Amino acid sequence: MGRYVIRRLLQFIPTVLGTMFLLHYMTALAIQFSGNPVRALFGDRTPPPALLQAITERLGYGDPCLDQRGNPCFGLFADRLQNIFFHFDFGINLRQREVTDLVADAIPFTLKLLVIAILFEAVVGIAAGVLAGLRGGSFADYLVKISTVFVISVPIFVLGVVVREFVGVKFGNVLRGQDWIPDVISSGMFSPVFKPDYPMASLIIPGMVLGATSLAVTARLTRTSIMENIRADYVRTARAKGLTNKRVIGVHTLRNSLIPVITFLGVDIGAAMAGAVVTETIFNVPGIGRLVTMSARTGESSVVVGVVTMLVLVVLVANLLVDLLYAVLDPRIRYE
Amino acid sequence: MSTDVNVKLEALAGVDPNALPLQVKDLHVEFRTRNGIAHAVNGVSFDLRAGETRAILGESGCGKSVTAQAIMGILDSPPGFITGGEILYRGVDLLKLPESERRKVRANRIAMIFQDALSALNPVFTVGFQLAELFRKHRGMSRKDAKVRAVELLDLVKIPAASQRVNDYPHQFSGGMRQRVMIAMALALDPEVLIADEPTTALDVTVQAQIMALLAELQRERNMGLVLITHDMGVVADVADRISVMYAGRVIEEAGVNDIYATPAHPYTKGLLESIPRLDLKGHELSAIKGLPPALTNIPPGCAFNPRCRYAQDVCRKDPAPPLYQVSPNRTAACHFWKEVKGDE
Amino acid sequence: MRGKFLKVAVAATATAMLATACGGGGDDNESSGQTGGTLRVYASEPAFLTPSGGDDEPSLYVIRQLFRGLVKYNAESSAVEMDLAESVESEDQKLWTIKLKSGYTFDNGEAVNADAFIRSWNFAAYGPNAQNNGYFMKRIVGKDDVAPADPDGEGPQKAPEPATKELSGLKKVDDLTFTVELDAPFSGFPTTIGYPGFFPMAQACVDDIAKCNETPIGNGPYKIDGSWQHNVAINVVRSDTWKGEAGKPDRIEYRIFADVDAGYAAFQAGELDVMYTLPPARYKEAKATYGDRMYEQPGDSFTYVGMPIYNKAFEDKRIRQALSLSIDRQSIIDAVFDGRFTPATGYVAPTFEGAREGVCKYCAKDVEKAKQLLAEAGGWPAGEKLILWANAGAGHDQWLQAVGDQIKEALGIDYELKVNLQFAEYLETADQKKFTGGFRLGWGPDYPFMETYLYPLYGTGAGSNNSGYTNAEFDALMKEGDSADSIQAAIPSYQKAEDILGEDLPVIPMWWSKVAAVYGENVDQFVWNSVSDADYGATSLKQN
Amino acid sequence: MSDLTSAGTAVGGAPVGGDGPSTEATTGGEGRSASLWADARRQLLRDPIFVIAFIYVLVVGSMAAFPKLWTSQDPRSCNTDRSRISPSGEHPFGFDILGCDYYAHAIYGARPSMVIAVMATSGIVLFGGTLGLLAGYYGGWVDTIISRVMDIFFSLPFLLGAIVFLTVIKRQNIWTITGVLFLLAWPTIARIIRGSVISSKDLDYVQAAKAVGARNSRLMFRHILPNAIAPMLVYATIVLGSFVAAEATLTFLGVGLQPPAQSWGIMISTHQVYFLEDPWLLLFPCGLLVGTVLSFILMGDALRDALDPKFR
Repeated sequence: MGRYVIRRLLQFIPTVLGTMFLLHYMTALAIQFSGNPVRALFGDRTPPPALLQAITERLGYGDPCLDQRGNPCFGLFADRLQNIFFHFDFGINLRQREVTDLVADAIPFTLKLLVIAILFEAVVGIAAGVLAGLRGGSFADYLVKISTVFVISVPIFVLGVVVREFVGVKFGNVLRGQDWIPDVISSGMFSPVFKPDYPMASLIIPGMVLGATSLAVTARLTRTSIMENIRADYVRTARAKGLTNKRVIGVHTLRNSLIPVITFLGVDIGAAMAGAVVTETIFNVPGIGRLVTMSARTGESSVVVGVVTMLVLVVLVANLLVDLLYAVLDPRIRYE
Repeated sequence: MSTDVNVKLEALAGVDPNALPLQVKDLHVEFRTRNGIAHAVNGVSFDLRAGETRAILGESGCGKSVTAQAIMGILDSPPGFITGGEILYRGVDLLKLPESERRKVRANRIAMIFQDALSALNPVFTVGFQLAELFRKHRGMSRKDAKVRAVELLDLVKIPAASQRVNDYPHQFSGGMRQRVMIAMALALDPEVLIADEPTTALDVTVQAQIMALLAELQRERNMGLVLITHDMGVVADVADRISVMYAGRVIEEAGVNDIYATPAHPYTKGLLESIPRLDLKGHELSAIKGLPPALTNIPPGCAFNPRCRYAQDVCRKDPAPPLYQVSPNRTAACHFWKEVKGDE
Repeated sequence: MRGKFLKVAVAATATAMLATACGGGGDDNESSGQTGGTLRVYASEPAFLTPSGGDDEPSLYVIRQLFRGLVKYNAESSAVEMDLAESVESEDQKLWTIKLKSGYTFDNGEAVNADAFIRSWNFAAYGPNAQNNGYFMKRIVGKDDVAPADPDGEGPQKAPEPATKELSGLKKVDDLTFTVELDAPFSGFPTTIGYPGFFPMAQACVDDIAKCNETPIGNGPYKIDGSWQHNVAINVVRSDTWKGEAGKPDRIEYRIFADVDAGYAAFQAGELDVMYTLPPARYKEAKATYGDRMYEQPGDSFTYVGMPIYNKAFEDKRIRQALSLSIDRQSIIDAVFDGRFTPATGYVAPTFEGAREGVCKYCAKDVEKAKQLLAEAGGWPAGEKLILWANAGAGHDQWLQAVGDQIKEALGIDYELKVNLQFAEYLETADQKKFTGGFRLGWGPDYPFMETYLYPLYGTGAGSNNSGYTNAEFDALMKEGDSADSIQAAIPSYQKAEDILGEDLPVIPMWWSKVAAVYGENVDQFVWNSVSDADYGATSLKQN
Repeated sequence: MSDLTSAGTAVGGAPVGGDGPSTEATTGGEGRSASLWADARRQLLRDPIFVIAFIYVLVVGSMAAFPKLWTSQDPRSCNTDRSRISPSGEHPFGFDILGCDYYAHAIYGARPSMVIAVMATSGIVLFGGTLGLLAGYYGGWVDTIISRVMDIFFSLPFLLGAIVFLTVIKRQNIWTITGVLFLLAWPTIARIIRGSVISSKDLDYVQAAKAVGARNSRLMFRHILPNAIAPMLVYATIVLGSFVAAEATLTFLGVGLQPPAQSWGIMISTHQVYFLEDPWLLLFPCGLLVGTVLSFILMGDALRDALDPKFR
């Protein structure tokens, strides 16, 4: 186990550096090819050059290598690594706020949203998957199969907007008209958008929308995994041991079947963060995803890259943890 | 072994201690698949006495494993369904028992060993857990006590350093050791009948012999009935008392081991024996049986073996299939021409 | 368009926002409104909450309640009224003397005196401070010394270190009096200083600008409650240090949205009292649903299709006239914008003093005349496509496509859209005059004075003259207006200058924005200032 | 041969797998895969879901390839006076906000969606497949390098990565979007191939072929690849669907295709705001899109069931 962890950690380092270089190079290319993003700040007014210059310097876009198309700017990259690892500095946005501050403001909301989403997809997804997997070919199986495929194929932004308008506004307004319904339900949970007064309740529906696609994947994965494992020899052994059906399924089948599911859920943290880009924009959740969308729309590549770099680090760490968890769950991995 | 292993939970209603530990009567199993109904077992019958070893011999797909699974009540259902017959444990028809009662028979009274111990053991639990589970769930022992018993069991099947290995995972054992774990698991609750489904197929020849010897030894000690399912005639010759040869879901010959080897009464049995390579016949071509066994969804009318049979006549190609002819007081064969086959040599 | 992401044309122009941003609240109109309560309003994330930094609409909406300046604008007439200033006077329109009222203080107790203004303006102007509103100090003497020009544009050489930190044109006379010297006479100066860029700043604020940005030290009717909750909310409460007319609500909550559709959903759910804007696609529905609770008024954001006069194909004004004559503005407005714009027939917002209808003689669809003019000009080069430019991702492509379709139908000139440049790059293309065809841009006023629509866009060499238009007569008329004795006296000159544009069409005017705001049932009186937009401090809530 | 020991006394066929009634005789790689494919084809053609999905994809494919087959209208012929007119017999999808025929728009909109999906998928199959094959087959440092590069791209969550790349590239057309999808999705397929190559390279028949001196390329392409193709095919089919959806999502986020290009994504994101007033503007493109994605996923499911005997 120890050696496995060490090997995995060693692999982690080049991945992190590689990913960061990739992102760095993308920004450099962006500036080299499409010009100084600071200019956009001034819109239709042409700014005095001195002012433009001052802000450019301040944002670190002044390096001459940024004028040479295709130059990978290794010097800048080294500076950037230094900034990140020694000063925890991920850069600043065009309004001169630290990206770390931006993220620090945003992350609690995204985390809450993620927890809701992952809980939702894990609980409902696994339950649906187990139900379908145990009764392959039954009505429940068919229902799960079709509904999950359907959820997967509807673009999340369409789903989100439809939910906001129909559940949040239309249905919510009906609820808000009823006095007997507590506020936390009617104007909290069924608020069409995130509401600072009900920071948790008003995230439930956005979280469910965020988790919907992955829920479908989780359910399908669980279903397949259960169907595979239920026919496994060791499950037959467990039956032959005279164990109760509950134990055969609950201990011997589920434990094995859930290994890929848990792995997926772990990896899905990254995907869910990405999905938050859409969900948070639609439901006005002031999290990371909305930050990325807003920055992308204004072309603030400095923020996009800074935030994504940070997220990628999170994802990489999450992947690492998932791998280690995987090793804990599946002893066969540990000793390879 | 400690004494309390023999304490059965509670008596099964209707158990007749004098009846045979296992009797299978006219068992029928079919699989309902997308490609049609596969008749996997078509009227299999046999008896098993205490301390006796019965071999069920046949090629892959002849229904021998399905028979074993049906006895254990662990058929995958769907698609597998038992459509007829009786499986009697000491006179009680297991097929009529509710699942909760049936469950208590498993491992307690009838246990099973599987072919591939690597896949038959749960890869994510230690062997200790998997052994101890039996004691915990069937005997209500504490984790600690159960663990002690697990170690004892590993000792019993001659696994060295049992107290350490009890915490290992199945993949950390060699093939032979794994099979010993399987045996330990099967014997844990001191069953009266042990079904061994190709217990040595996946093992090296030397290991095969050790395992078979171990099985035989344990069987003798406990006076257990052993149903040995195999396609390996060599193994059978060494350990079996009686043999049922299966083909396409039917028992086509049933006899004592010596009778079969000396004078097979069915062309299929005969073909099997002739396909064993022998040192004294080195250089001769093995006379394997021509053709392939029939698809179970499409068993030919009459004798299922007729397309491959050198004795086949028109009568063999028509229904009904040949009945089991009484060849001698203690043996039967399902061939119209058993006399010719037997006397042919 | 910082902070606000409408998918329509007008909202995506940076100055369209900043534009309307020039003043204090106009709560002078006789208001019978009740005081008290919490007003919850739709907002976008501001860029800065300091007067020297905030130049975008979301910032200004907050800054205007936290700070007050020398002058304010009348809610209805846009006329300049004194606020903190006692008087703003000049003999020659070049050297202005400003006298302050006494007794005003910042939230932290510092006095609002001559120093507070000089400090604030110097801070904004000083190049290395990189304050967005430094731009507005451009007319003051000494600007080049505090923010020297970069010798090679944006090149590798750094701009030289400024020689001084203070504008030489600002002089303190006594505690409550200071003078401002301009580079050139400018009769409109008093109209400009109601813009938040000219608001005062406390010493404590300048000392720690980052902190002041999070927790502003204001001098206005409201003060911040807690600090700026980025991307979530900004809450302000009535300030007890404010000596002027108090705000109506006890508390104003700015709830920050990234997406106007999401904001509208919240409004529909009763979570907001005021939305100063609407998602374009919901206009009709909102009008039907909220009817009398919808406030509509002509706006002052200008959308145009610029003509690259520096390109040979567009040199002849008859070509430009022909193109303009092919467009049915109202039809596009109805189709794409649900009728939310007013077709433009001139170059100055209809709400501005001095604006006239029909200045542009070529702004109504007339296919015959268009064909004739095109023929006179020698026709369009055969086989060439008319290229139409817009920045990406802001929804301009739709109406531009409609413009193209109409030109194609009228003149038989096929078109091609170039809409894949992001805003930064697009603006750079504009600065470098590299457009190869008509280009979409917008403009909003910096101050309520018609000059703001004229010189910056069409003056020879002016900063935002993206067409490369040059007309000596126009320049002369502008100068004449600038040095007129008063705001009123300047108007006739400016009108003559506008007439020249109406004939030359350096840009094809498209339309003016229309304000459409909705407010909730519990709003008693909603106040919209024609210069500084929704005035939350003057908006009252029903009290039971 | 190698399994003489156990075959020594064996009866008939090789004792592989359980004794289940459906066990087929296994006879080496090529023979097995040939019968697997034939079998799969037979099963697929009998599966109504697969057939319907397949026909749907064919229909959409023909829209993309030959739009003129489906409509004679020019999607670029627009008149703002006809803005948002409801569907009628002559114009079954009505008109969009610019007064362009919506049906023609939808037909022509199939092309970019499909082209992006098909090109990106072929790209990842070829590139990801090759790298996966190399990594799995050679192992060692080749595997290490390829795996680390895979990790790098893998660590970028799909949407975030796409947003970053497209924000930064600032050119949003079919090629860049295809490129971005390709860049972010190839590692998955490489992993799948790598996994199945590793598991099949130890199979007896491969070892046997190696023992008789087969060249590396022959081993890879004749013996190992056929085994890996089934999972790859399944994944590729599903990925086709998800790429069609990805185009629309990127467009919604403002980093996808830009008008006046025509695509379903543009239709959806332009008109989603009108869905309360004129729902058909959203329903038609959405229906087409969802149908396509659904078809690809269902086809992938059916393929997997057909190719994986476990699910028979």
